[in-house]
Amino acid sequence: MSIKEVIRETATIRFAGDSGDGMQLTGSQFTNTTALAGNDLSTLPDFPAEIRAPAGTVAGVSGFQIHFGSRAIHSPGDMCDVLIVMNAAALKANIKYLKPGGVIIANIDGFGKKDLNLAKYGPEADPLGEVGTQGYTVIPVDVTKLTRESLKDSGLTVKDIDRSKNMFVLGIVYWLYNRDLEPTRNFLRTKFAKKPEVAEANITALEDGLKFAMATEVFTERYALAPAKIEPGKYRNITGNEATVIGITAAASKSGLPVFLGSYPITPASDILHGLSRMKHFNVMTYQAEDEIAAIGSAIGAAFGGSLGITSSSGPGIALKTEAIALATIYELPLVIINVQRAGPSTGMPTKTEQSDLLQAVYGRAGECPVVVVAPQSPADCFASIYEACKIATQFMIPVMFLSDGYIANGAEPWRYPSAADLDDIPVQFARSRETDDEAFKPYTRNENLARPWAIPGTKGLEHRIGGIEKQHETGNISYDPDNHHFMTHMRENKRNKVADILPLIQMEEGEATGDLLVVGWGGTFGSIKQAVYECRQEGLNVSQIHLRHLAPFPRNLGEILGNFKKVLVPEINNGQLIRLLRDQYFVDAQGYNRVRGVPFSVDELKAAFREALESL
Amino acid sequence: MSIKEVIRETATIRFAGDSGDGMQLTGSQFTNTTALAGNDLSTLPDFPAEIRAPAGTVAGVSGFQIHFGSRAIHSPGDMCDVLIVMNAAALKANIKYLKPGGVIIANIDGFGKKDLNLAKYGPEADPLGEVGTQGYTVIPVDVTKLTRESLKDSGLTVKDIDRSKNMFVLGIVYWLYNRDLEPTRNFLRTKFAKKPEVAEANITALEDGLKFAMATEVFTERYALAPAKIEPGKYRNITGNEATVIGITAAASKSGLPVFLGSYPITPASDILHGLSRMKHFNVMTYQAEDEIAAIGSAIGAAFGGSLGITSSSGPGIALKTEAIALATIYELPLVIINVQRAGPSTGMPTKTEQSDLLQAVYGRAGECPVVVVAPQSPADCFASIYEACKIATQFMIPVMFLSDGYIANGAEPWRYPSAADLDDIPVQFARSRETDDEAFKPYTRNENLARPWAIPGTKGLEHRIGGIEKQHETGNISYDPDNHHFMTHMRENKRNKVADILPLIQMEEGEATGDLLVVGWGGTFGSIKQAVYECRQEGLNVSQIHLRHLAPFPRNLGEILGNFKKVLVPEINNGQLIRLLRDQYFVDAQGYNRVRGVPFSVDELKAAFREALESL
Amino acid sequence: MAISTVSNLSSKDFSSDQDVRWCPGCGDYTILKQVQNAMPELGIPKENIVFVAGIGCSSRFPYYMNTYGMHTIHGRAPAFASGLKLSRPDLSVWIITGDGDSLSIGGNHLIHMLRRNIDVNILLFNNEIYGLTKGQYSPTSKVGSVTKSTPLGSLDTPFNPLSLALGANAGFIARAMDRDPKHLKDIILRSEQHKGTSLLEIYQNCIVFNDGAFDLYTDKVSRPETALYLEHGKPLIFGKDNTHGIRLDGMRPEVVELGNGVSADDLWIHDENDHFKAYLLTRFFAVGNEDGFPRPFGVLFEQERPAYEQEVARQMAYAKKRNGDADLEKLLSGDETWVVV
Amino acid sequence: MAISTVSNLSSKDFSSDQDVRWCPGCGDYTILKQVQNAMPELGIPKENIVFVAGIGCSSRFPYYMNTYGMHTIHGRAPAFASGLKLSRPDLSVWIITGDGDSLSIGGNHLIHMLRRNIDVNILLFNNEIYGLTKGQYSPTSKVGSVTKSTPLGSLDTPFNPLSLALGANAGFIARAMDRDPKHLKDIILRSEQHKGTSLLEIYQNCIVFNDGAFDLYTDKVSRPETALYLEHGKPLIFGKDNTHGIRLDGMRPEVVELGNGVSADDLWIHDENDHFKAYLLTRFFAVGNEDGFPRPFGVLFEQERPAYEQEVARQMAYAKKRNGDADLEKLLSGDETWVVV
Ligand SMILES: Cc1ncc(C[n+]2csc(CCOP(=O)(O)OP(=O)(O)O)c2C)c(N)n1
Ligand SMILES: Cc1ncc(C[n+]2csc(CCOP(=O)(O)OP(=O)(O)O)c2C)c(N)n1
Ligand code: SF4
Ligand code: SF4
Ligand SMILES: [Mg+2]
Ligand SMILES: [Mg+2]
Repeated sequence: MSIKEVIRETATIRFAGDSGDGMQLTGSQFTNTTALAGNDLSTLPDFPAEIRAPAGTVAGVSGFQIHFGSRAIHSPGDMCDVLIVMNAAALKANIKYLKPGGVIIANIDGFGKKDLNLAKYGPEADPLGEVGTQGYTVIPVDVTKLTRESLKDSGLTVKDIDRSKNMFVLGIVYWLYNRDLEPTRNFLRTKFAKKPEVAEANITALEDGLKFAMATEVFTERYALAPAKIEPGKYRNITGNEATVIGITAAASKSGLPVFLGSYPITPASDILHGLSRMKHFNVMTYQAEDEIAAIGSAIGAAFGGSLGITSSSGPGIALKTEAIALATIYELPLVIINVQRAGPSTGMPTKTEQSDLLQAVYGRAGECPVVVVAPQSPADCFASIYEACKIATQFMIPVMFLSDGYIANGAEPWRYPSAADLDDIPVQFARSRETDDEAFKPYTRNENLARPWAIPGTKGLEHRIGGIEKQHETGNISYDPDNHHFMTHMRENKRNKVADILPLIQMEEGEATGDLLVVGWGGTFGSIKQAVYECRQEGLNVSQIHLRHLAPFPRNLGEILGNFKKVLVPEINNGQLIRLLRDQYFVDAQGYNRVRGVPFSVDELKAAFREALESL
Repeated sequence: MSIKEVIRETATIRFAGDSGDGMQLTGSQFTNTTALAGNDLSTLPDFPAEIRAPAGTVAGVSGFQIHFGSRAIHSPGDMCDVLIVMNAAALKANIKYLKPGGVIIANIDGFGKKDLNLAKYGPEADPLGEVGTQGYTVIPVDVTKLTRESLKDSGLTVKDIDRSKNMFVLGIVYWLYNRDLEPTRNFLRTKFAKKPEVAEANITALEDGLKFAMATEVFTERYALAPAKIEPGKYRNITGNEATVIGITAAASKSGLPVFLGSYPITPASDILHGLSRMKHFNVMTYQAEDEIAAIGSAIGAAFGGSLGITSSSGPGIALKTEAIALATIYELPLVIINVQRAGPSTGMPTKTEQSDLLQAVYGRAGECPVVVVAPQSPADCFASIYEACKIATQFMIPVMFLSDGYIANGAEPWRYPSAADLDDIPVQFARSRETDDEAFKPYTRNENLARPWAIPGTKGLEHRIGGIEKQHETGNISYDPDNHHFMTHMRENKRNKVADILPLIQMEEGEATGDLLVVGWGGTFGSIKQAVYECRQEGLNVSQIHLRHLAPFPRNLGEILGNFKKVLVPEINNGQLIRLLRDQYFVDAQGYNRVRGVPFSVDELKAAFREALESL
Repeated sequence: MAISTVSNLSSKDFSSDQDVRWCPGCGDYTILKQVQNAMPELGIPKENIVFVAGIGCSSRFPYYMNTYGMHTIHGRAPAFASGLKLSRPDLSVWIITGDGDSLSIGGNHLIHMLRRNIDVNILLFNNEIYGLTKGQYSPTSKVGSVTKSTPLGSLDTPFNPLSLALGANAGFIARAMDRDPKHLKDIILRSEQHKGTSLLEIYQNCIVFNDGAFDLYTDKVSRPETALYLEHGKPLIFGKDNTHGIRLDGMRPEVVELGNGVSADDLWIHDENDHFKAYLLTRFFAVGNEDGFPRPFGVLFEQERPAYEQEVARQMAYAKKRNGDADLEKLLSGDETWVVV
Repeated sequence: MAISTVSNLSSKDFSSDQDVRWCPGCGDYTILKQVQNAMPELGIPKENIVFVAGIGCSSRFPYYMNTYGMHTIHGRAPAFASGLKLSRPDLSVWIITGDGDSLSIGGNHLIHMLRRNIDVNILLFNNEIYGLTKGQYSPTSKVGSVTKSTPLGSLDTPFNPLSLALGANAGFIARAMDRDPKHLKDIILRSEQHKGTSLLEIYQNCIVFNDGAFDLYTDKVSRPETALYLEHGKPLIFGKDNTHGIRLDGMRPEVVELGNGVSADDLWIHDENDHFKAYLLTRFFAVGNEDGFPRPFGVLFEQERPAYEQEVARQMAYAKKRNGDADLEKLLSGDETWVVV
């Protein structure tokens, strides 16, 4: 039987297995290889909430989905073409993500009586047989046996051999999608540099997996995807949290400022602490404080001392920072607050994503307390956005809230990384020392940005005191004067709003600048919205898209663009938050599309929503 | 020279002196006596920010203003007719509040060289002479000398005698406004029950003050005010914080629930803690926790145990409660959070008032976290509003945020107090115990209010666990199911919104239900807005007023009323907060009138704003 | 309210219907088991028991107990428990907390609870790591710990939790470990018997992020040399075959070998009620016992002191008696009123 | 950056142009004066000094110092000071805090700072009351305190701040009082000399809400009998005419009268470096000295231990050396890249 080579424009595959099965590593290897093959791609890891739920249970299943193709890819794909399952629980948890007629590659060793019980199928069930009758193609492979066979001469223990099962499976999938083994070989040799026998065993398993797929006739077709037309440049893969770490480090480098991160671990923000703790040679200091209040306090203290002060957290931790954010606002010191949003309220669903902290970011403090709010739109975009956040904070002496989310933070995508020279300058000038007979220093005078001077201890003649009590214009002395309070309240508001002066005008993401339906998104929904708008436009629908990175203040031309459309639709993974800001500020009768399910939008549901919006015109 | 009796419809007087001069007591005595005389009235205490700033300085001046009359009075008056000053600093700080041509009664003993210096007039200045040339009538009285004279036979030390100066002054003012001395005599006898000689000395000083005013010819007229047409009933004077304390205690009594207040001191909310700590015999327990987080945590713990859980704070302290408020929201336990707003952001101006925590109350938590928001409109209204807040919390198993403010909290007004029998019932029914063979208890089933059962420890068969992780509909078990999360997010939102079903429809406060200009206010601005609208309507302007007590959810008919006017104006002591909610939810192009000066609106500025709004129609 | 018949409850009755979700091999399992074993012996109906926890792996504990339970927020369990116990002194209230939960973010609530002496039982699961957030160092991690957030090793001196507790005027402190279940259960029962806040630190192995942190004490071979089991009124003896003891020379403890003229009579006799001696015991704390002193397990200190909630109740009762019947009408009217007709 | 000529600074140079706004007679005035007096002796240019405070009457302190200053939020001064000192070890950082600020809301930051041992100087103004919020009890108020929030008397056992600090592994603890200004200044200077966190508790009279709380110690007549001034290497002697001393019988301290065969040689010799003896001293804490022991003033304990910020700096330097020059290009590209043409 000969094997058909089928050309595909896009493909989506999903690896699923027990937390101990190494599915995240398998997925990221497939991702790297695919990127090197020139496809565009988008990924979605899907972790279990427990550290290590009992092996074999549905709670312990870990998944990784990748959508790749020869055209631009913006979302990790709603449903997959191929589902790889390492055990019964993985099938149970993931069959809902498989397209009708899709292919299941199943490790049959994970479908024993015990596995079926753990997955709560019941010992007599035959789930693979059953899905086979539902139009799916099931390809059973006894991965354990085959891997052991493949590595019987490796000299490794059975336990160690079994750890290579994921590479055997990866070999199969590499064959199916015509991928090159070399990148993974290199990766394994680096990763196991100190244990070459383990590296070689993994490579053997990988190769034997590929050979197995080639030699046996279980597959009737294999797939080829041409490279995508991708903007030329140098690329790497990156997750949102990694990009955030690198963006901060780059801002430190370019501004010449030391970075001080005060943080307290919390999912899904912890990796920013972990990543920055490895950047000490870039003059980045990290401090794991006793709680989030101490974390932000330390960052503000360091900012007073002349560092770029950063603090990172998520939902419950951000709540605790509220009081100090207000202090930083009235201090008028630079500060970047990173909020990697997760599904709330309260502990909520900590490993799931959501966009429901926007109104908190904009309004959630006592008193009139304006901060800048910036949100990245994708994993790679975290780099540019956080870099910009650092720049705004220092140029305007203002706290900037950076609203990432769980999906972006853990998701990965190819990043056309810049060279250091291409990065914007971040010029920082501390206030200069004074002699005794100079005029007294006034810490609350302002420059053209309405920013006050950054006067750091150690500078002679600038001795001054800052505090949370209302301060007199210019002198900064305590003042209870009613008119001064009114004046300063507006000053802080105006300064925040003045940031818009240096923000780029908003550009159309898809479609014309005027028309029937404008879709307005922000943050991590970018990919799915873009994909959906793109597909709708392919179908001839009059839909345009803009995507907001700047949420407070908004770009100067936002109102104008909103006014150019018959209808404005705002999809958000919350109960409607950006939409409230738009309705209030631009008095536009925007409609929302809101689902709060802890997971990204599917492209299909968005397309349906756009169609419906157009129909009701 | 004979003395003219002039009939006045309203009058405003202001007592001002050093913090040690007893001006608050003097003011409150004048208030009580005036209330007993049947006038309507409104008061404004004006404390210094420091505990006890150096005597004689402007920072140490303490003031008390009262506006009273024979017609309805809603605001403490913008400017006063008579200003009583005990020293130079008091004159300096308060002359701006005196109407052109107004009367100054000055204790000339407080205008010595030292006083002039402390007040920063300079030792050679003659401020009394100066204001005399500016059209004011200055009545210099050597209060110290006269009081010492009056009490020379009292047997008291000079120091003690000097403490009665304020009573001497009060006697003068009582004569001027024809007030009865008896209530103050009674008050003094009760207050100094254990030191009758002090009581009698004060009474003598009071009487001699009156005699002095009568005998000397310094005044050419005195004033008479007829009793106001006030709703018949039994009245008392009350401050906002006192009314809050009594409202909570009454709710405990009527519901049969014990109250548990977890609190941490903070200005201007501390008096609620102080007041409730004196209500132990009403089954009210107060707990001064180590911080605001512990305070709200303890209140939620007590609510789980079946108490009416309350927590009280202001700006910085409310920030710290955010995380726990979210927990209470997902727990779905009853909780009342009292926020006595003060001028912000951060420490701000702690003794000054502001309305800038509304958006925080509505939106200021991570995740979709809907709570109920209720705001009292005046000191006495704190009673009914907090009582209602307690009722909503228990009937809907939901946190209710009670937004008082510094002005209401410390301000006093006459209150037509209800009798216990007139109060609404607050029926509370805990879930009933079950036997082993009953169906398993499901803590997240719901009644017609969408409220879940209140199942308290100690009840057999209801053992269950609650937590901050998303919970399955009905069972309350941990659930990471996307659709369940969407469902529960909406369930919590719907429940909050369902509170509107039991809220009264909003009534017109002034004017017709349709017309040119509708003024919409909330909270502590009620009095000045009402006065201003009333006066504008007297002038024939087409202005109506509504005032919102319920801010989340809004009353059901709010949208309809807003739609009936050509223009909607929203005055707030913030940068525009209620207005954002109205624009968003009702898509009404409302305009704001915003001043953030830490002080109540003046009636005059509001009238000007209304006129301007009408002119621009 | 019906009263359960308590006597016939078994350990299984305290197990809820929820799947236990800790890593296989986690020390939390043994602790759960011993708590469930201890419960029937308390003689308390299960509806009168409440477990309150913060956030962390350990803090999932309440879900697995078939009692009332609150899974609260990180570090704040003592706050919730305080309000609950003050308002409901009839309940048996337990706090479950981790080393991060109780000593990092929650340190203040812990010390305030200890000084107030509210009658709740705190079980502090110390695994010297943040488990739930996947392996950052905690305030009890040893200096030099290489963790996710300290790639070059941690630098802060860890807390000595029991010293801290004594400094905060704790009325009951004890230590146990996951791998000596019988002793653990005994000490759990002792904690419950104490009226006032009891703090029981339990060494708990996190098999994933800090495996073996307490092997020195939990390993059956090394244990006799490294662990000192305390008993009130008994001399401090340890070592395989009880060969060693601890003697006090003035205020200075020293390890001595028994025999050769040194007998048990010469040794330090454990006195649970001696605050200073207990403080000394808490200082037997060297990493790896490098100063030669074994690590004490059991009850280090117990002091009789009125429980806070009892004092509060007394004050409430006094106020009720003093003020007579609570008269709502009188409260509403206050002292000075007037009538408008 | 220009270096001030430090030598010719006077106390007045440290006084800012802001009006001091405490109640007349408040103990805060004397403390301010002594801090201003001590400053010139430190030999530190005033631009290198930062005062960091929380919220409270005492916490207004930084406004009155002509140095850099931060008035932060309630209880959190240690957090701000930690970030400042870690990132700027060249600065001399001082924390000013009240008993409510540091021990109620801020207790956790205090104990964490002490265990980490960051080199800042903490001056804890203990007036056993909340001053700024007008008179509620604080965690150091004596049991039974009748205050605005405890009309029938407070019920909680107060903290013993210095015991708590030792339990938290503090490296320097000391006590002084507002009304012995010379001694106060000496101890301020000692605190500054200590490398690592120093905690100096200062008894401070709040004339408005808790007048006379420390009269027993500050009254010149009673002081000799009630206050024990500690000096390293010197015997513990007190009493008018130095008639009394403290002797150690094993671990039990006892008050003895000198003479009749008891001489200074028999007494407890103060050893600042002895943790356990220092702990004993912190327990001389009975209300009104009712147990007969005088209240110790001076330095109770000092321990040499690396300051945290120095360790952090060392680790930073090590990483910089180990990783060579920080290469931003390399960081941007990472290890695996591909080129699209
Ligand atoms: C306010 C807040 N900050 C941070 C977190 C994240 N978090 C959850 S548990 C935990 C620490 C867990 O450590 P520990 O208390 O020792 O418990 P363990 O998991 O080791 O049992 C952290 C930092 C949170 N849930 N809430
Ligand atoms: C978060 C927060 N909670 C409460 C307050 C109110 N508050 C200000 S100072 C203070 C206590 C002051 O007591 P202490 O620290 O002993 O200082 P003192 O005034 O006695 O010097 C309180 C409760 C606040 N400012 N911020
Ligand atoms: S991570 Fe550690 S503490 Fe948490 S469940 Fe797993 S083994 Fe236990
Ligand atoms: S209230 Fe007390 S502590 Fe505060 S300034 Fe006045 S006397 Fe000093
Ligand atoms: Mg732990
Ligand atoms: Mg104090």
